[in-house]
Amino acid sequence: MDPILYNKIISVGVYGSAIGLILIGLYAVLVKKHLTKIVIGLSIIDAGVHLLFIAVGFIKGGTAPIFSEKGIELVNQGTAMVDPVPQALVLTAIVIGFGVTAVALSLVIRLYRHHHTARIDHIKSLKW
Amino acid sequence: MVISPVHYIALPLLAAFLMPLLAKVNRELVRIIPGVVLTYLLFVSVVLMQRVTETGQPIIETLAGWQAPWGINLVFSQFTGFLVSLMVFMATLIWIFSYRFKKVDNEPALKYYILFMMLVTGSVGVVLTGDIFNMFVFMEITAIASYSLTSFYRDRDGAEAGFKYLLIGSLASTFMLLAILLLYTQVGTLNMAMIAERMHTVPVGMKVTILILFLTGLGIEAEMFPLNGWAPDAYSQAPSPVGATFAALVVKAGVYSLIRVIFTLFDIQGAYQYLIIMGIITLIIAEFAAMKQTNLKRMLAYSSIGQMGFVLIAFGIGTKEAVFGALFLMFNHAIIKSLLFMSGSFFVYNSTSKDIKGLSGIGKKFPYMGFLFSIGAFAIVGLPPFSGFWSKLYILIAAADESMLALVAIILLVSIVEIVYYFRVVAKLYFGKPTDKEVVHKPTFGGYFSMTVLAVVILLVGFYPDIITGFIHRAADTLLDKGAYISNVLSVGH
Amino acid sequence: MIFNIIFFSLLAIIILAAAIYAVVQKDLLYAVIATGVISLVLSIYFFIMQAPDVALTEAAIGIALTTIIFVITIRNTSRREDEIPVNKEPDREEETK
Amino acid sequence: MKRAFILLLLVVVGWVLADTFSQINFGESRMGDIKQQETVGAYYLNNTVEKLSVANVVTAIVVNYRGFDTLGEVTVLFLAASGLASILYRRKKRGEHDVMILKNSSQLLQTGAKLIFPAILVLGAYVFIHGHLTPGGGFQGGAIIASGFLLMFMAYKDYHVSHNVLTWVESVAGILFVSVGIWGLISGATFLENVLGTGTLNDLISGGVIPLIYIAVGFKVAAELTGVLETLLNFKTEK
Amino acid sequence: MNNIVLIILILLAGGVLSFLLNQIKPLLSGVTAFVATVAAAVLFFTGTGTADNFDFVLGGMHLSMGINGYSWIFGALILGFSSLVLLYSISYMKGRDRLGYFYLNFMLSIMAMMGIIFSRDFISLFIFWEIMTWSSFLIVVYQGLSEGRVGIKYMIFSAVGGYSMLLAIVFMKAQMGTVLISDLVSHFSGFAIQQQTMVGILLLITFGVKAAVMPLHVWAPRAYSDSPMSYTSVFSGLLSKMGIFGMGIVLISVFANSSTFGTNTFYISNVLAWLGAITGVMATFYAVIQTDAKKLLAYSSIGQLGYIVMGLAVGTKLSVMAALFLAVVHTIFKGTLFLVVGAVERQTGTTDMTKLGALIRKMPWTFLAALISIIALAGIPPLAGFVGKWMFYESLIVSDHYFLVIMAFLSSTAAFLYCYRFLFGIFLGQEEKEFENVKEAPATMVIPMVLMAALLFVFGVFPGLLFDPIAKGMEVLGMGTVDWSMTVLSNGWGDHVDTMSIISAIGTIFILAFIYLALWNRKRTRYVTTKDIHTSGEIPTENENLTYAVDFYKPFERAIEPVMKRTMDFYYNHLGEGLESFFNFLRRFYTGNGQTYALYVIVFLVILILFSKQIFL
Repeated sequence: MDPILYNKIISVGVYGSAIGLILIGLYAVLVKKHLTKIVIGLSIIDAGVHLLFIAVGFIKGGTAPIFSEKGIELVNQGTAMVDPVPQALVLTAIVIGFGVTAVALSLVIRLYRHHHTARIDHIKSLKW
Repeated sequence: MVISPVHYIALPLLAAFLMPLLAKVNRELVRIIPGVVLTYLLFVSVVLMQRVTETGQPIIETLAGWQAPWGINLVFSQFTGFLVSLMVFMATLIWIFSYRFKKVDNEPALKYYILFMMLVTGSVGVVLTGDIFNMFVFMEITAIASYSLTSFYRDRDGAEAGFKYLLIGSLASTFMLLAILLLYTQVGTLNMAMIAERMHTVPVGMKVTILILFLTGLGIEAEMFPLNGWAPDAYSQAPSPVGATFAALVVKAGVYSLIRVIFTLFDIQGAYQYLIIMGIITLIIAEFAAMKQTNLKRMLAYSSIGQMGFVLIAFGIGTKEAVFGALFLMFNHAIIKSLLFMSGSFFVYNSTSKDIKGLSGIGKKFPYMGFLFSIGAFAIVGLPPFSGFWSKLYILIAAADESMLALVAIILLVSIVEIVYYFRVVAKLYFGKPTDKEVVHKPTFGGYFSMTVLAVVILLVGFYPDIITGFIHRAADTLLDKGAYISNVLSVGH
Repeated sequence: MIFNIIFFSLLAIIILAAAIYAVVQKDLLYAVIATGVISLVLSIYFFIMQAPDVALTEAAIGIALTTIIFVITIRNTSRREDEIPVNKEPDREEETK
Repeated sequence: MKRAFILLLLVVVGWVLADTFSQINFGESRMGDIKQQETVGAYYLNNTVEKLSVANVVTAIVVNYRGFDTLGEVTVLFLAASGLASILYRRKKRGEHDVMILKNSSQLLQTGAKLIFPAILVLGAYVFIHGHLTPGGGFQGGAIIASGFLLMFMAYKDYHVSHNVLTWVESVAGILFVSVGIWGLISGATFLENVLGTGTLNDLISGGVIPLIYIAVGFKVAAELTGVLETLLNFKTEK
Repeated sequence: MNNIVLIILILLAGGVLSFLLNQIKPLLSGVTAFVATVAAAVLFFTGTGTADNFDFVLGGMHLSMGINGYSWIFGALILGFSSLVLLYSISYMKGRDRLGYFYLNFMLSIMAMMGIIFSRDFISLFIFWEIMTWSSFLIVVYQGLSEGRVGIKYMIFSAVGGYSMLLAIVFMKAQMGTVLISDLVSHFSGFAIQQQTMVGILLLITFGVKAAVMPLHVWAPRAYSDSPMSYTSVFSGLLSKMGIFGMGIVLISVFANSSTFGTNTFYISNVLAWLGAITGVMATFYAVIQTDAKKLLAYSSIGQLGYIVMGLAVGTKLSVMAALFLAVVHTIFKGTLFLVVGAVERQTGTTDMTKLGALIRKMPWTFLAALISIIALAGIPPLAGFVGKWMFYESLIVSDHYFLVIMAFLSSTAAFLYCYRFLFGIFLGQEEKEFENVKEAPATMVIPMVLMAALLFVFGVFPGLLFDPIAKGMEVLGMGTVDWSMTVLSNGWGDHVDTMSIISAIGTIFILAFIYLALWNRKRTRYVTTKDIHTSGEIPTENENLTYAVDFYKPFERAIEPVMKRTMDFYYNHLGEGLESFFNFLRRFYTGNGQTYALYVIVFLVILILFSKQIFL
């Protein structure tokens, strides 16, 4: 198979699913009324962005950026290593995303307690 | 241990991690520790500002032993130093104000002070850091602390405001992450100086896309229209000291990041016009919306948004004088809006409702508070001889120098609207028919103290602006000197 | 190569399907489990893209912890998205100060 | 109508994203010569082994090169836990106890949990202790440990982790992290600088302060995540 | 230390001190303010000359203060008049709460006015101008009437004025690089015609608001009448004169130097003259139909200011001299009248002319002051008003402004109507029972009034006392030398009117009439109450007042009804309402739904993306 075509298909698959996740998540955030659903949407967006990070850092045929005995051996053979920086960034981003999700969910619980509903279009006592 | 910019981050963090333990020793320590830390940081600011002013060179601190492009660094230049010092100063006063502000349980008090201190640290970190991803991290610290503090009272509206803030804030961080990612793929580094240096190699289309993502993400933090839906809610529902913190620190950090991105990172001229346009729209809509508010804190929030629009306009003009005016306005806004939030909070606290109507005649019970509030109101609408006048004057002169007289006219027209709603409150405070409610909550001594300090600063700067203009002039020069920023940061260790 | 293509497209299909399912499903519990599936596929993605550290993090945080806090939230609020709101006025003012 | 409008918007966003990322070729190295300039990623790959003796470059970045980020990240978690606790705080009535919202589960789960729990803890500890050698590290290990506690929460209705202990672990670990940073400052170097000898590659005790920090992070993350779970689980809404 | 700085500091310190002393003893507050003003006045009259300059750099701008002949007139007026008013205030304000607040703002206004006349550059002028505005705003709302609406209206108009000055200032700064008034005067001819027009109009708007010129006057009546009377006298007497002060500079110094067109043909001046005339007529009509003495005086003030503006705008030597003379005299008589009303209000509790009556016997000294002032207002010799009006008409006729003369005559005639009503409604007519026990105002209130009335007499007899400084001032403005003599008015035809002869003749008649009325005619008067009237056999009910005081000018009102139907106020209110509903519409953008806000974010992003080329490239 033509490696260029192959690469294209794979890239469409990876980028496509990442961008797809972002869009689906945005859709949930913009359309769905339930607070929990919106938070789910946010975490789906996050997932898409994280996938983009890793996809951008990926190098075809590269190995994980770990210099264990095997890793050194592979590097000596001329194998590239994938870019470690996006991975480090995603590590941070995942944890931050978790923190935000936790706070969001606690707010959802609070809101449900006060409003007895979790529909965002019913929760607008602050306006104008 | 030499005093260095990293103290701004390390010590509050250390204190924050210590505080849960200290809470077990003595409950009061929880409330005192942040003040001690902030006071120390004020001292640090004074020392560092002195050093920076003497040498004229920024202090670039490398972290973890890795010099500029490889590791993260903190840049304490005359520009960032000015903002940081302002932030720490304001934070100290706000701490004094919020000390025993309201009676809360011990457990929430602990959380409150931790979150408050982290809010300060996050904002300071955003300004200090020289690394774009690190800026994102600090922004998230600020954001999470803000979300939690917005709903600190756990009431119905607080939770609502917090959730809205969180929703929009999450989108902001998403866009910012995407922008950082794209930037990284293009220039292969996260250090802002190096990004700026390599920016010319990025294809134009990509550059604009990245800029748009940044502008959207950071515009949310900077309360730019139409991304500022969260702001009035958050300001009005957060505890008043936190509202003051938002106005004095958090927004400043947002505007700073926006300005840093546009002025230093990118070299797109259209961005300046964009700032002017968005600034005008933000200013107009916010001031008009403020006009019809019935809730005092909401009114202050809209006014705050409007002022940020004004700041953006000034930055958008982009000349040295305009940037100077913008920084001056940021300084003024921090001080004045904090004063308004602080004094306003006592009125709201003591009135029957949160409405402006409920404030009728309350100035008679709190004559001193009323006096302070009036000073704040006069200053923020830019009446001489208060400090707000000078910043407005400088910005207008800068705009006129660029022969943007229509812009000046718009700003002045909007200022009239501002005058109307502020003076309505002042008139109501003093001369409305008083309600019969007893005075329940006297301000604490700390409250009096911090508000008095702010009022004194307003008057001092108003009567003699030159005590502060020197710093601001140098800060403006530093911000505009992009080449010096790049060479200073990248030359460390080479 | 063909195997790779199939594998990648399968992953893409699963993750997108799970995402769509999570968004359209009215029963939030299922939706949450679908987000767990997203995280699972995501960590597989990370793993095959030579990011084991991230895969591990995503597995631990995304699959286990995020899902469980969602579940707890749903237990505390309402399970169905189209739930008819309880006919109760919202609380008037703050409950605790 | 509104939905169609939103879909239209999303199409535009998606189109722009797709257009942008189509310019970033998948699977290509961007580290070598981005316009003849070395990227930080390449620098890290080339220098980590030599300068830090750490096998896992991601760990090296997370803990050392960009250790400041990690400090911020830990703070974010800490704040999330604090914020969560503050938002869900409830003044307890006299004599009121925490009630878990989960029901007692089956005998099978209980026994299994009891058996697996120590293994999970050990695994988590292993992951963060070997963070600089193998994939994994403080976050992963912490999260694994927290999921172990989650298992116990699910299995036993009355299972509580003492708040005191969590607080202590959390605080001490955090203080340790910052102190390591300040240690660098005090010893005349920079904040968070690797002031210890780096040892030899692929030794357990190598990489200077990196394992130390990762252990602190591991404990801290574990304690915080467990705390979050505990807070959430103990918050019961009256139905 | 420099005298100029010293005066301003004394006034400021006086204000702050009286604010603080009020906490100890309220009486001290007023006394302190009075003493400080007198001290400043002494300093001003003895030791301040044109040599006192004060140049300084503030906020990177070169500012300058000083005094010249023109500003000396106003400075003298401000300090002299306000000292008397503050003396009056001590008793007038006794017993009110928040005196410290009142005196602080009072002193701030005085300080600001002194600052304005000292300013030689526009920045410091603007600073003091705004201080004057907000301090007077704070006094307007001081009595808490109408929920501060009046104050807000005042503030809006002042803000329009202030900000148009600011716009002009930043324009000047951008154009010429300095903000000195003298620089504007010399650079003005270098501007393009649009720029000249713009700067001119902007500055005239600023001063026009304070001088209450026609379309900008709507704040004035209520603002004047809502303030405490002792301040209203300052408000109408001095604050409005600041508008005149500025207009003098703009219309005469600045416009005269516009090379494109000379003073007389510059159409802005003509428009302004017409506006002044219309203001004069309309305000006089309004004054006539008022029943509240305060409002009557307020409208009358506006009308008189209209004359003065007209005089300045016409711009011949004689007209400017007349305007400035009238300005000074107006301060004195209108100030006195407001003080009189204040005294009446304090003693009787009302200023409604339909309720009052026959206070002449209870408050003779007050009546005397009122009488003299009213005569001066009406322009009857031998009082100062006559001199001003004479010169004024003459100047208009000489410079061929016949329509303006007609307007001026119309309003002067109408002014007699309200003058009479004022005197009659308050002091003459039948006595009301409820005012039986009214006493004369305290001495500290009477003395200033009578003193000022006496001053009016002096200026009427020796107008040269005023001509001297005015002529000097006009020289400073660039009008060349002006001839004058102590007691003789000269006109364009070369005729001379010796005031002495007129005055001695009229004075004799007056004294004789007075003696006749007072001594011979006294016993023949019969005292009746307002209810003691028989109308066609019907006995009026108890609370029906049928004296002339009620519906005094009904026919007149009917005659001018078409003119009155649509007031400016009406249009402004509509504009305000329209704007408010527009604001209300705009803020609906913030719907309160978090999701909508998220949608805005995405829409914003998409718009930026779609128009990225237009915006960023």
